[in-house]
Amino acid sequence: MESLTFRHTTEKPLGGTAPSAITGVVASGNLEILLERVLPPDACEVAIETPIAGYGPVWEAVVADFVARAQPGGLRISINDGGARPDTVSLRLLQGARLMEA
Amino acid sequence: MTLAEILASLFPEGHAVRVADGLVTGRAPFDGAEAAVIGIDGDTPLGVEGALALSRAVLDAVRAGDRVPILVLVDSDSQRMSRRDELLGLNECLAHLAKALLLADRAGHPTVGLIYGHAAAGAFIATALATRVLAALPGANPSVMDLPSVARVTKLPLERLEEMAKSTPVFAPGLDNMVATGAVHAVLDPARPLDAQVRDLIAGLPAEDVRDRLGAERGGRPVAQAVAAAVAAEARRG
Amino acid sequence: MTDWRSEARLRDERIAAGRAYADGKVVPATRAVALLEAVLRPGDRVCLEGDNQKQADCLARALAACDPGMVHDLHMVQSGIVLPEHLDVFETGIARRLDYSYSGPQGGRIARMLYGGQIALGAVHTYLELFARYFMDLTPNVALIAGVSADREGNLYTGPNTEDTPTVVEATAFKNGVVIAQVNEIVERVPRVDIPGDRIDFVVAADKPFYVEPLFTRDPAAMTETQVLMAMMAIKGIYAEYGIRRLNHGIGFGTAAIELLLPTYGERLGLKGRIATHWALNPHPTLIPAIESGWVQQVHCFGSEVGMDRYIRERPDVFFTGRDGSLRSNRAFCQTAGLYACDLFIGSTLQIDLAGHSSTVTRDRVAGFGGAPNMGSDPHGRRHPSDTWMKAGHEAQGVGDPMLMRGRKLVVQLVETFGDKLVPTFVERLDALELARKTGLELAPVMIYGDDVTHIVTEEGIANLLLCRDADEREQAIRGVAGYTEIGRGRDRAKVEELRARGIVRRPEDLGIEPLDADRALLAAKSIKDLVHWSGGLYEPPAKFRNW
Amino acid sequence: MAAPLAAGTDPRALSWYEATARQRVAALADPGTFHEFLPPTERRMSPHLPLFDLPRAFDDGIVVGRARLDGKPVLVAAQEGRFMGGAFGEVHGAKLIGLLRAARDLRPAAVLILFDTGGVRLQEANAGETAIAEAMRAIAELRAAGVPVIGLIGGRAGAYGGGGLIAGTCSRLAVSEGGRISVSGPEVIETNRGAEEFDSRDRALVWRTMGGKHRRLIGGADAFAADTVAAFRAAALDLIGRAPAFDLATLEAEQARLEARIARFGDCRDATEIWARMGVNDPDAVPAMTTASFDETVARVAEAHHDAR
Repeated sequence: MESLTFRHTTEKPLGGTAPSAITGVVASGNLEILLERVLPPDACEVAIETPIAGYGPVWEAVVADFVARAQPGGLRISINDGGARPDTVSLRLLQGARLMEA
Repeated sequence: MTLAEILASLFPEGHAVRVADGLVTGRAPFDGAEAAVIGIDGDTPLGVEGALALSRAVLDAVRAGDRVPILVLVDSDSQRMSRRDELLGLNECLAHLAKALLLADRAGHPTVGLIYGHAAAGAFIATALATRVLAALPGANPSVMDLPSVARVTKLPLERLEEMAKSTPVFAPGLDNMVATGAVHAVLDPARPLDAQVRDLIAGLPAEDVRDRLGAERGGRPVAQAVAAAVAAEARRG
Repeated sequence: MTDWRSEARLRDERIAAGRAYADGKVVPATRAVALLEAVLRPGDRVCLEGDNQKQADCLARALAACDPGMVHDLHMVQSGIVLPEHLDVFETGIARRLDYSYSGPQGGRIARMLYGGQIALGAVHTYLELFARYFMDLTPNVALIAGVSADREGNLYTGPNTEDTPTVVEATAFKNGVVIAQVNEIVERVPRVDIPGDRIDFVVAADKPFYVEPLFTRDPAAMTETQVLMAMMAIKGIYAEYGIRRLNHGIGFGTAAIELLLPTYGERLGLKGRIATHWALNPHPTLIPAIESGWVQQVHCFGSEVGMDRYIRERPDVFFTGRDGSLRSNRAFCQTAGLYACDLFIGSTLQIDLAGHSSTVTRDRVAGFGGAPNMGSDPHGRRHPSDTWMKAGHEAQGVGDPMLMRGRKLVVQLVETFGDKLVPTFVERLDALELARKTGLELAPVMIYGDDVTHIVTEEGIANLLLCRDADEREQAIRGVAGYTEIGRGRDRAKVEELRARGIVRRPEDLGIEPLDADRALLAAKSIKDLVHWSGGLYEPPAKFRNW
Repeated sequence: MAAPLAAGTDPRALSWYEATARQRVAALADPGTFHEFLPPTERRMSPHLPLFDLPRAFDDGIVVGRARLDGKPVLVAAQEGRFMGGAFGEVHGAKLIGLLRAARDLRPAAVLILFDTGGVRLQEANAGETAIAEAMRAIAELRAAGVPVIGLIGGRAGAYGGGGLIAGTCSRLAVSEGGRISVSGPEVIETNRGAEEFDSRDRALVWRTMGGKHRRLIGGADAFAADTVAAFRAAALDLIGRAPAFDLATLEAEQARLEARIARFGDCRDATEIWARMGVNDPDAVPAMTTASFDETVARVAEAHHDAR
């Protein structure tokens, strides 16, 4: 297992009031994402546990794009990866952000 | 110990316990009264007929209303793996056998399991694991799956699994690991008469299911008890 | 004096030799080996029928069981290298040379045998190309074919899987060759005559029905949200924009998702009757909901598909069927329709490079081509216009006299940026080049050349290569939809944004598509069982696709 | 904790087979009433999977909590069949045990178990096997105390291995066509006995032998639900109202029922032979039957109706 953590500063906090949300399932080619509103409003942290080593730069790019797009300020995001493709990761991150905005 | 040796040690006054097609049933004088005996011998797999024969014996004991101890002696293979058994509802038959033992327990029969050979999977769950207290004789080999098969399924090298098994009782086959998990309450001493040892077990029957507590104490299931307690506590908070 | 009839005499000799094992034309399966040993001559060109669907498997087993001392050094000219026996004959020396088209399941073994020099390879062809050469320089001396039934005269009923048979027989029977057919049963009267009896010399009563692979069945239960998103983009960004009515689909999950989105998402966009009305396509089970919803006017098929026979029988307005009611497929004609009469081909691939070349070859597998390059190429022989073809041609050309403009067929690659096991689809250099070097091929096995590709659709967006004006734009357009692959991350972001402003790269949001709306709920059928329900119980899926 | 649904999707219309455990629970319960115990934010994950280099799940593949069903208080456990095949590991099993033990004191209107499991998780086999035994004991105690335990089976992993045994311990079971209940899986039988005994790739055979329709017809399940959350909800509500007692009479009746089954059908090789012997007119048509016509068929089969569980 490889652990990765990325910390970002956002321009604004994510809207909505949901304290936490989870989306996805840990299965082959899939992943689960747990989002918790526990950080300062301009901070976002994404922690990943993945069984597939060596994809750090890809994760970094996926997370950076997501942060730029969703501005998930205040969120700690924890990922249990089952070997998901980057596009699935992006989709789940956006799904998670939408749940938190509810 | 062989089944005959076990029976002789359990019932020094003699017994009327028979073995047919690997299925053990009968009664014997025990502790000033009687005991009912069911079981599986000779590493026999348990199929639909076998399960119902054993459950029949258990229900007969319950119906008799005499609250005699029911001893479950097991040296079995796993459940019988066949198309026919599944077609006929093996899950119902095995569950029915377990339910019969659990009903007997509720009806006041001390239920005591004793594994002395192999015991695996569905046959194990439906018999010995459905008793109030489960003992083992040294040399018993309870398993869910042998390590070579685990290696095949998990795609991990056998040597690595063998190494892991030394420190992680939660997955490896063998009596020590089942003891550590809490599933087996006690290991009996074959050098001493078994009847007295079983009498002691019955005298000290736990009032409720203590297997997860034992698993925590013995280190074989490090978190189960705490997790179950946490769920129950949250539920009771309402 | 010139002997003008040597071939015909030799044919008569072969037939006479074979008659020893036949009752009239009929040969029991137990004597198939003896028949082949009597008819075949060393060095013969032999077509052993088999493609990506049906297999003359009884005759394949018989050929592999022949005595290599009697039957050797054959030159196999056949569509498919699919069964183990197809390669066994090269190991025993029965066969030596090979010209073929498709080798899906044997791709790994054929690669090893090519490296090892056990096969003298002529070339890997497309289906149409190989058929064409049957009539030029690769005419078979003996054809071993498969049908459902025959009468004692040899009149052959091929059943719904007619496929290559008429083409193979045409080339063999009319050029002094011998045709041997295996059939599932000998009958008094065949349901319809697919091949007249005077073209069939021997009929082998097979020991079991010929094998057919259900290659075109895609279980909707396995479709992902990403595939739904890509299907939405293809429908809205390509099918609707170009008004595509005549088309062919590949066999992947992506195109199957498009089929399942027509009655739902397509309906919502008001596209019914405006797109996807005429098809050159096998009877895909996933097309059933669109057919039942009235989207599809007609479908011509290369072959049939396991379990679809009853459904097809009950939908003769849609499918080509015989007077007996069953499907009549024909690979050569359907490939021709795909080449000349379709405005769009859309399919998937394993690798795409920066020029847009694509290949399904990996370092150790030679999958062959099949028909995709025929479908996935812009035919310079086309002369009839259509709105789609003209619009694409205009986009490609930009300037010049419209009356002298060629149209363009749309050739679309529908790919996820990463394949199985996180293997990137976009690469600097195709594995096909390495394979060609290792096997000494003159040509790298490229499935679809970059200059034929008009669009690439990925989950990140659509790249319109028609609108690219130079190689650099083309490269950046490809990088611009290559997602998080190394190719994608290596993009010039400013340039990609410029291409996006020009509509060359389009994101889902540019098309008015919200990626989070890409839900499996949009699929008209979510399981094989749903397809059965759509068909009114007429579709009978093979056991391996059932969960009931 | 919320689970995502695309905009405009009616949660009760969701396919049970396709839905995740969280989606099933949320849609099964009265809207907004599900409250999860040890939710993912508690991160009670398997301590063992990292040793095998395997990813963990925040809930270890089971969702437990309380909810209301038509206003009545219930406790619910739902297995996630896509995580490790829904198999019982240490934490997974302990969460179910904790829920069942709490039910003994709380006396809810019912405990619902949404099975979706291949059985014991190999990497935690001893813990899983023991937890299954604990669950069966706890269910027997609950039933004896008058709390119905209802099993709902329609996920992709079915109820196999120990899951099949726990199911057999429940008061009542609802199953859908896609749901399977058995002990040995098709691949296990094929591996041990060969493809002649059981060709696991013949999926029609798998479902004919282990699937929902066969189980319902022979009385191995008590209700047949269409593959929607709404249908399972309706079935659960119905079954809660007619849970058999856990006593000697019930088990004697079950003994007689199962013995009669073996006596009557023990020589059948295939489910279609059993169905024919039960009086089903066109046994070959059963797998393709719609829910409505299957319900009519079931209504005429004596074996399908009993209180003997």
